[in-house]
Amino acid sequence: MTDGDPALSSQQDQPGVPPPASGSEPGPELAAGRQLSERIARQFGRSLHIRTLDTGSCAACEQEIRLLAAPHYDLNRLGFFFTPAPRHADLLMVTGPMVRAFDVAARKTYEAMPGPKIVVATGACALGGVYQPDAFVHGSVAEILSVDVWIPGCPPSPLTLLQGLLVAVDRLAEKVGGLSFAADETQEAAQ
Amino acid sequence: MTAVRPGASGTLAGLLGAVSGASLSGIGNAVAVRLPAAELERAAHHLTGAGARLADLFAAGQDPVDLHLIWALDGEDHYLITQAEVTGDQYPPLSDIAPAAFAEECEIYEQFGIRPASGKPLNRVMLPPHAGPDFPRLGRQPPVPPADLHAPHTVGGHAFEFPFGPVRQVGVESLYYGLVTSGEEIVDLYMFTWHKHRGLEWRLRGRTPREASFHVERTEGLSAVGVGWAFAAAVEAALDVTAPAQAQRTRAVALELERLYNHAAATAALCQATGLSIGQAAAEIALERLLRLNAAVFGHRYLFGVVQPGGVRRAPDADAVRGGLHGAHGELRRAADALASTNSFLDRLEAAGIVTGEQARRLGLVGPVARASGQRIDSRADHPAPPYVEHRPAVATRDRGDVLARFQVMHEEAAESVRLIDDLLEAGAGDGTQELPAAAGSGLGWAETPRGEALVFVGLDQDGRITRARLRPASVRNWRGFDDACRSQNVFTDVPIIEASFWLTVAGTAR
Amino acid sequence: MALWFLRGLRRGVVTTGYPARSDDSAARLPTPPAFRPAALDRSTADRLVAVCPSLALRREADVLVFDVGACTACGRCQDAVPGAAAPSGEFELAATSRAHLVKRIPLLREAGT
Amino acid sequence: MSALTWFYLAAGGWVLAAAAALAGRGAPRLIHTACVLSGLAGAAGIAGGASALWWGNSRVVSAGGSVIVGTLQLQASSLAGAFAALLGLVALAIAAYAFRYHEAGPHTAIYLAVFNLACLGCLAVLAAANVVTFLVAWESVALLCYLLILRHPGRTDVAGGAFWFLALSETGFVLLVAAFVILAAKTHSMQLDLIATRAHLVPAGWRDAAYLLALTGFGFKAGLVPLHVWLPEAHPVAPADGSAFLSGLVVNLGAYGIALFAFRLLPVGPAWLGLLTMGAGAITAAIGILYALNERDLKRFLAFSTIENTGIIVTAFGAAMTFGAYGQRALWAFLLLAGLYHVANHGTYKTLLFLEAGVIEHTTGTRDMDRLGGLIHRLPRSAVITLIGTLGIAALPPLNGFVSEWLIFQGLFQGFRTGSHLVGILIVVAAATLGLTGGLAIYAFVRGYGIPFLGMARTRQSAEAAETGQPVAGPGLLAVACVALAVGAPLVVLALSRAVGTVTGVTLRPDLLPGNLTIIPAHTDFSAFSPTYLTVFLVAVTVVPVLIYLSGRPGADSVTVPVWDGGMVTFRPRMQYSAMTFSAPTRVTFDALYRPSVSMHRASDDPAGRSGPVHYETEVTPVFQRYLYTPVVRAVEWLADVIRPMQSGDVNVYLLYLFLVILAAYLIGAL
Repeated sequence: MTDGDPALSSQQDQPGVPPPASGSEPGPELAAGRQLSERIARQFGRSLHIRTLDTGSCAACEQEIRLLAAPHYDLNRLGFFFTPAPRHADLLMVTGPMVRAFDVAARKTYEAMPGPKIVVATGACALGGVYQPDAFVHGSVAEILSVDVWIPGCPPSPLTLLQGLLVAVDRLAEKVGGLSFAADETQEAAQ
Repeated sequence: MTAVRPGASGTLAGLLGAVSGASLSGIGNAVAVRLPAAELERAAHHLTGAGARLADLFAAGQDPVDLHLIWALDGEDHYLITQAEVTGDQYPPLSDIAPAAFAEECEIYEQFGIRPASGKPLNRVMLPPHAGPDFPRLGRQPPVPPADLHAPHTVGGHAFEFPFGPVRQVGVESLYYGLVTSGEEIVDLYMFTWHKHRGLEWRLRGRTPREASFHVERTEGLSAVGVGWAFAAAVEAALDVTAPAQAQRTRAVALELERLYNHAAATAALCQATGLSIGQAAAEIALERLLRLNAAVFGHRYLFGVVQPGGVRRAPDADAVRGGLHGAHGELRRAADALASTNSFLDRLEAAGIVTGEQARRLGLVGPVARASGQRIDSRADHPAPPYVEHRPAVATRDRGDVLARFQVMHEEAAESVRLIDDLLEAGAGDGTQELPAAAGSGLGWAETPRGEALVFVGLDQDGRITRARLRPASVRNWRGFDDACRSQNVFTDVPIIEASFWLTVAGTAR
Repeated sequence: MALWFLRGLRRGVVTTGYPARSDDSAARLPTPPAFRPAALDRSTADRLVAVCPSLALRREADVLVFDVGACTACGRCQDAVPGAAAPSGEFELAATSRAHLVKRIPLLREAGT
Repeated sequence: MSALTWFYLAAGGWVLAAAAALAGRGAPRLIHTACVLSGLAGAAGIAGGASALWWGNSRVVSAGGSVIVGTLQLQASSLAGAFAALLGLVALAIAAYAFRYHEAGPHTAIYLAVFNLACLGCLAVLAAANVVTFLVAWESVALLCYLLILRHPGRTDVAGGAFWFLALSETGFVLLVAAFVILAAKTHSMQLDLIATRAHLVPAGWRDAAYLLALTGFGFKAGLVPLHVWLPEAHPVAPADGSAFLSGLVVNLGAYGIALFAFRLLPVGPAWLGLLTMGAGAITAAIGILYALNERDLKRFLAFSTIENTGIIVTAFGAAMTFGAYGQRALWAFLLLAGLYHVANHGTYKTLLFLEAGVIEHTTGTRDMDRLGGLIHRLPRSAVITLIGTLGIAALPPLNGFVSEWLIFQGLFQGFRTGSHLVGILIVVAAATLGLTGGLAIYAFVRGYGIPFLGMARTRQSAEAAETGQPVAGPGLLAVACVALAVGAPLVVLALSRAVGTVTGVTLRPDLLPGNLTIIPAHTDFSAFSPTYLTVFLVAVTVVPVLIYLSGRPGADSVTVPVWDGGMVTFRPRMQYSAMTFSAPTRVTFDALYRPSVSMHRASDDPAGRSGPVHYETEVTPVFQRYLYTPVVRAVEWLADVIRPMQSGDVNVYLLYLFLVILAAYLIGAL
């Protein structure tokens, strides 16, 4: 599986993409996400600033995000930088199931960022995995913010996060769209 | 875990002599004394006098509400639960006797609507301001909404409030604190965390223990094993199940690995707070190696899904441990030694964020924070559950109570953890799980997480579903020492250092 | 600081080559399961759905809907029905569309009807 | 018309104004008339001062008199010209301010009468040509100012503040009498001109003694540390225009006195006198600004900054004397010029600031900075005017304070031209002290302007403050003057150089002003600048980019979002820097001087008490009151107790005292 392979990236809009499980529509959002990330890649080149937002995570995602800056992963070499000020941020990494008590802060943070901006839902909670929607949580970041990139994992490992960031700026082809997660098909492909 | 012989406890005998109308029972592995509510105050006086530590206070049920006070008899190897049924909406003021109980009094007020008889205002600690009558609670809505925390107003002009958060540095949890400063030193500090409250205790009701463990270990992701073990132990105590010995050793291996990576992470955070980025890099290399070791040994960097009620789901890969543990810990130790000889680093740590032993005792602090203040509290040693009965840890303590003391305690503990892991693997750690009967019962479980003693109380109904699960990670206790630490003659650039040295999570206290 | 400088020189470079080269530490990561349709009928699918703690599995008629985004790679499904699923080894899971994370896996007919 | 004629006009105007005010018993119309007259008199004062500057000393006019009392002798001297012009300006501004500031009424009538007479007194001091006239005028000014401060005798602390003023100026007066008596006795003349021409007759010891007495005596009025304590006590309790008059003029009379002795009466003394004066000035400047930094009361804050400015002026004079002693006549004259320039500037912006402080107190009911805030939205006109004054006093270009302080520095940097290394070093040290003072002054006035005017209102009064008929003309005039004194610097320097020429006999003009708008201070090969061009340049630098920004940019693609507040909080007034917290770092750095004391207690230390109130206060020790004046006061009281027995009340005893005194005097005369 070589990264950035155009063949793979072409696979992702294969025919027969099923309707999504959660409430978010694929087509327009997908297109918007693509355009946006192209604009980002064009406008920010190799310097993109990241602000994180914890909406009720269990602190594991935060630890993994902190490790992105650690020597083993060193996201600065790829032109990503952390910035505490949303005013300077181009990308918002949202973790946690979006606690309802946090709506105000989440919206404020998003509004405080200058456009164009990307929202990256990070971790299973943020994607609607761990918590059902109820009086405490929305259950998914998409309920409050329009998400451009989704990074699964509980918690997503720094490598997954890196790939997610590169997908976000469209420097690494999205791959999961082409996968089926049905084992023996891949075995046949292998033989 | 073996049930404790009631009569064995001098304190307990004294209590039974001191109060009237007490009835004795055993809740799993702990001793439970049921009292009339009127006797509660006298009992609390007696127990605090006898040196018992009020480890937790919570309520369960509805009309009448059943108060549970969990006392740690650290000298006598066991926990004591005093229960009292509260009819009406008031109960004796316990935080006047044991100040540590105040936060729990506030929480009980929010969740059950009953309050201590003292007229003191109760603060908002858990539920968000918009929590209305139909907001899910464990009990009844309080008649009057709790008071919002705010800065003192009598400092007119001589100090000002520095609002900070909840959205603050990158890669840290959301936390709001209001810092009242005179421009240099910290006059006062208050915080709120309700914006992270996920209602976990409410969520767990009606689940089977196995289902629940999934959310329990996500209460505080950085102590998934510790809280998960405490929960599993509580369930096992409730159902009188004993996990296989090799599974218990597996739990301990996981717990000590967790301690290792947490202390490495705390070291990295300390370096970041002191602006020593090269030291941070060194500590983070060690941290990453430890996390990869976790992944190699248990298949998860944060050891999720290792512990489950009745046993463990995974066996450690002993070769991976032997292959990686000493290298990774050596990395950490070298980083710590280098830091210990870097003056620009030590100068920031020394005499910063001092918590006196007295404060630690009164506020009921636990874990490295308490141990750095001369409190010799470690539930692995004080309340040994297998495998710690035969694998006793040496407890590291310091007396100065400052950030440097915490730093040293953490690294002594890390070395001790490595020793324990070797012994445990020597004794043989494997997987294995007891089936859980679907039966009623209630039990208390505990484990020494990297942040300190975590307590879980579980009540099950006859078909084995949870009626009340009380989760009390160490963060719940230690945050209440944070403002005192910050106020002790610090300038406000010390706050990040102190926060790093406490190494708590908001998720754990907001749960 | 000289001490740190020397330590750094001795320590050398640890930074991963990813994304230019693949990183072998990825092999140890927990990854979402890949299911074997050959071993899946309705009943097994229902057992899988029942055991999944994180809302990642759902059955629609003869299709097992697997939401990779919601999956926490906890491995409960693999424990519950041995042989039905195995770790996929995929860690590059980020998607620009939620829909791309939702997989539909056809079930065997005979068991159900 | 000659300068003296202008002075007569001004005097007449002030007398009439006083009469008008009293005549109407405070009827609004007559108050109005009085103010107009007083303003006209001020204008005349300006004209007189200017012409005195330009045309030099006038002849001496004598009137009446007797052998015992001496005669009334007047002269428009060019040294006094600068001060007279300043007096005119201050009087004019205050006249434009007063009739809006004071509500009409009998008290106001008396107050205005006293004020106008005080102006007259000051003019008399400046025009006095002989010792008796000078001393009488001086004393009357002191008494009239005492009455000015007592405008609202009922209020707390007023009597105390007024008494501080009176007590210290009387002490000073005694020393002045002594100084003048020495000179008169040694030169056998009461006339200042003759004293000046015969100064060489005074033996060195007596001359130095006379100068030191004068320095101390005038120092009380000018506010030299440690003689300064009356300023922070008297200014807050006086009405706004009263305190403006005190700081803008009366304090500067002290500087005039020092200049009179140092440059006119006793031209060139030994170097150590100059160094002493310079040191006193430098210390005064530093300590003044340091105390200003920890004041919350606007007017006390301004009073301390007055002390600082006095220090700067006196430093310039002292350095001038030193250079004079070393024969550097050009620098001698030049630093006098720079000092006079700073006198004019300080008088202008300090008057402005006190008048605006009055407006703030009037509209918000408080002088406490920590109860103000956000006034820029409520009082835009005051905000603009005060900003001009603040920029001036913080010595930021392109305003007037910068020009004069720059000139003073240019003079001090020439320290190496004195033969002695030690003296050169001392002068540079003084320059360094002034540098520190300048930096702290910027700090202090960022605070002094930012806390009341910027941010959010801290109290309801300041939130609801409104501009309804507050006086603008007076402060506005002074703001214009501030700008004029900066932009027109070459002209001012030209005029002052003529005056200095008459005083010192050194002609600076060709060196000083080669071009029309450029100034080359002190030495042609050292440095040069042009305040006028600088102003034009700075204005262009600030305005042009704004214009480019506004013109070149389509408005569409910028969005406005709320201030980033960390997510959840709503900002409250208590979440902004206050006056005391803003200056906290200085209390840490200079704690040896401040000896700050912190008092703090919490409702309870229980977790339950956490959200309870915390009482926290930090105070600065008033070192001079506590360690210098309190002992003195005690000593005086003790002395009074000791000599009380003499006051038996028996007439015969008193006759005996008289006899003994006459006997003693006779014997002394006979010896």
